[in-house]
Amino acid sequence: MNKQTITESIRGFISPKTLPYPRQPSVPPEGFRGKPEFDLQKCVGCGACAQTCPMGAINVTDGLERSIRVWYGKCSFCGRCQDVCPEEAIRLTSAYELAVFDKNKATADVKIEFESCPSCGRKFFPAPQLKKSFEKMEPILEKRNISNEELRSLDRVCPSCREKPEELSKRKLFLVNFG
Amino acid sequence: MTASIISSIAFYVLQPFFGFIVGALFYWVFRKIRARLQARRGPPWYQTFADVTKLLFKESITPLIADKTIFYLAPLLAFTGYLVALLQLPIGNVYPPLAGDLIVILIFLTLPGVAIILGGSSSGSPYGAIGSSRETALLVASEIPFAISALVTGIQVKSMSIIKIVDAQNQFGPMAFHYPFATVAFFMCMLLKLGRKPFDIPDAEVEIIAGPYTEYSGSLLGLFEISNVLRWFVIPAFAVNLFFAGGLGNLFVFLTLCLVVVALISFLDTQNSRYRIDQAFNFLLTWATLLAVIDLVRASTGWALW
Amino acid sequence: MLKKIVSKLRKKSPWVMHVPCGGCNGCDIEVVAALTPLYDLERFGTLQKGSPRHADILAVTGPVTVQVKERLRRVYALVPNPKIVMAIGSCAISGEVFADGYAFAGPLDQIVPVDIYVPGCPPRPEAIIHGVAQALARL
Amino acid sequence: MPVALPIGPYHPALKENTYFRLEVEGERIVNADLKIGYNHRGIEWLAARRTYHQDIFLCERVCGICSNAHSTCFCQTVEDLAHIEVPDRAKYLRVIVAELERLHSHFLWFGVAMHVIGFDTAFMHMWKDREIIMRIVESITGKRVNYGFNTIGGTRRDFTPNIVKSIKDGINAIEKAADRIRNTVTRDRLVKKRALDIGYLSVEDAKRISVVGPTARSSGINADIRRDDPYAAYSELDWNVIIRDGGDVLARVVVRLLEIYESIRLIRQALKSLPSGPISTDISQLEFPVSEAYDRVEAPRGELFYFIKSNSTNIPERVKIRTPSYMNNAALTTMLIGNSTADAPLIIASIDPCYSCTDRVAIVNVKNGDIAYATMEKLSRKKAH
Repeated sequence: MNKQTITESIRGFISPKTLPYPRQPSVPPEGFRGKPEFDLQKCVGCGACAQTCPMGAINVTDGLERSIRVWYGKCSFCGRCQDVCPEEAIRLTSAYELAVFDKNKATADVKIEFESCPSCGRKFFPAPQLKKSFEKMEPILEKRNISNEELRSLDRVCPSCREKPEELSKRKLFLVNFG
Repeated sequence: MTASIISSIAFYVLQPFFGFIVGALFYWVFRKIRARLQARRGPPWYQTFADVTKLLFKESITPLIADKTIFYLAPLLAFTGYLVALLQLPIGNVYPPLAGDLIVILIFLTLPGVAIILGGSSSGSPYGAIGSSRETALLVASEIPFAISALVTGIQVKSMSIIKIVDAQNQFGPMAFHYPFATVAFFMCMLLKLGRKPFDIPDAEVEIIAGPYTEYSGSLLGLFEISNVLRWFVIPAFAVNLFFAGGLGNLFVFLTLCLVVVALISFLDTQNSRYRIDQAFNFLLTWATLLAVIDLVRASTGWALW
Repeated sequence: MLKKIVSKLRKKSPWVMHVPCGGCNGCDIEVVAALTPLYDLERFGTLQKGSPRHADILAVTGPVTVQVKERLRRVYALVPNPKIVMAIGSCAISGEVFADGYAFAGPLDQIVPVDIYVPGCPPRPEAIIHGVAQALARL
Repeated sequence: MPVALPIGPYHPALKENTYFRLEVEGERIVNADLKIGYNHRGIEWLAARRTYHQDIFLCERVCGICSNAHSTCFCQTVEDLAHIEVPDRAKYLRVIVAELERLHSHFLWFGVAMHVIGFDTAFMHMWKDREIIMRIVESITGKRVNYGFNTIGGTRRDFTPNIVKSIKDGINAIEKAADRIRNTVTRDRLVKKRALDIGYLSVEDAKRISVVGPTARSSGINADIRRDDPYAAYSELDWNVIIRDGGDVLARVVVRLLEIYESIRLIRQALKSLPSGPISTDISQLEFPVSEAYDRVEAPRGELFYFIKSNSTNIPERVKIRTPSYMNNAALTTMLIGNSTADAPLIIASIDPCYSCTDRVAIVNVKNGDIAYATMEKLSRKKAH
């Protein structure tokens, strides 16, 4: 027995320190790293998050469309994906009450449409990423007086169609113009 | 004649239920006070009932290496000990039909300790064995001051009947004023009898898991839990009867005094760390026994206030 | 009627045994923190028990390593029915960063049946309380 | 005839699984054996299969309590390896977070020690106070445990003025809490009775077994990496190394208690002289030479050692970790023999053991230099042959 514990016990007896948690939500501080979520509008489907994730919690699967899925049953909430995302499309929210009965449902995903090749119709590349790269190229192209349309028509062709002779000649012409 | 038979049957039927309900509430009071003194909120009032019900309806596993007869008998023995002691105790203005005898109560209060020793050693777990050996040591050390301090009251009124002891106190004032040393010694032993700190050595969680209870599960553990609940009524009630005049023959005062005793025990429980077994043994055999013996000498030589 | 009362009271008295299975200690500490004054799991009747025989809920943390796999099975068998297994932390759910390692024997639900998963690395004590509350609905 | 008493692998006194086999005569311990390996997860093997950036988060998960010390040590080793200069501000931020971590670890330890001797009220009060630190840490780094604060070349987050203020307020509250711990631990008769003269480790034994950290300092060994091999901004700050020569559990209690005050002093100084500027160097052009580097950090439990061998790719060829608990655990057998079984949990707790740190066993085949990482199962099978 000692005086310190007794005084503190009495203080605790009068006013317990327990948070009224389940009745009132307990808000984590600013900058808390909770459940990762995609911004469906911003995501371009580049897959940088999946590349860098130290835990391998983010999966990219290509089918008819690209689906990026973060399984937060495997996530460590480190925030590396948030750091590397070029579009700030993945964000760690402050949600932390993640208990689930089925672990496969502990996911957040985003579906990205593919660009289809104009000549063969094959879906080969996430459309928003292509669009974004065109946007980034635009100032450079403008400087050189090259129309964006021309590049766009070239890059929308899938890698296998680019091997075709007419496409090859088009690309060579473009590169000559580009300087 | 018939009226007295009916009333005594009613007493024997109702007293255990009363004891169980009040004991459950006292146990909850203890847990609540402990939580509050630790700056927490603590469990809701029905907690003990929930615990007991859950355990009684849970699967009970018997270890293969356990000595089955003793393993099953031990919880029953502990329960019987407290039950018989409970049926001997006057509660406020309710007196038992067969006058309670101090010696009988003391003997039956030893029974749960023996039951724990048997249960622990029969379970075949090393933790149970160590818990049992610790319980044995503590039983030996605590029975001496416990019995002496309780007997002081009996020697004073020259009768071993609990009712006579209570009545004498109604006349001359509570024993706690006349025999403070015996009261203190009795309180020390009460902490041990209730398995509270600093004497919760037989089932010290961090050292030997749950000690003698380690291998018990389900309804057998539930039976132990029921005897635990009963002891939270029996032992404070015993103390109030012996040293606080049995609540002056008033049920309400009696229960309030019991509550004060429970609160005091909760406070002592939270403010102490656990003794090592040898330290506890020495403490009980020297200090508690010394205090009890002082008042024993005072009582037997008539050198007291009344 | 009796069954109803029992199942109701059962939800009010979940005794937890914490089973560390080779995690990084983070979840273990947060499980203990959930018992301390700020979070106080005892409000819901929860007690931490050391013996699996007394437990209703097994709170398992950490990726299950090769070494503890058999021991975890044994502990699970010691728990009397009805019982609940909580997988606390991402490690217990999927192995997280250790999933590719040679010492990883999990994930937990391949060794013992799991009732509820609490993701987080580690989950906050609040999230553990939330998980316990959710799990009790299943008891 | 001694009787074997197992402690663990699952035991309430140990928050992790490990196995002690105590041979007891009555209540007296005559021999002690420690079996580790339950937490072996193959971290060093995994580390050689991930990029440096991914390894930061892997190393953090060696131990959840001293996670920041692990990531600091890893990042510093990589910085040595690739000759990266860390900005001054980042160095100070690292000191502050490291000391906050030491504070929370020591508070945690005090609570556990109290719990082990059965003083649950003190345990609850100390963990209640520990939450102050957890809140600060959470607002700085975004997580309560496994902060993910360090990165190669600096830190990932900066302190906003709000955070600086909350640390300053929090530190005052922590100092008061530390006073409370001091009063509780030093004035409680029962606590003293339990901690005095048990688990004795002499200076000679301490040197022979090479214990580190508070365990070494409480046996009279003057060693602290923060002073002996200064890293981050420790060389620019003024503090004392706490040394006691009692060698028993009480001395370890006192050393940790006084270290709390030194940590508070360090944080205050670091906050006062916090330089402005960037928090991390740009490492986008990072290239790794073929070389080796090692670094040491004083984790809350003692000296932490990292060795990295690189091979010009972005994946390390070998990462070797030696954790403080690995060294301290070896001293346990010496400490335990001759004491009572009732004291065993307290003695084990007194070195603040961390088995998640310890359990990384490797066998090196000297003939051909092959490194095989083994589980205990494999090891025991090998012995049987």
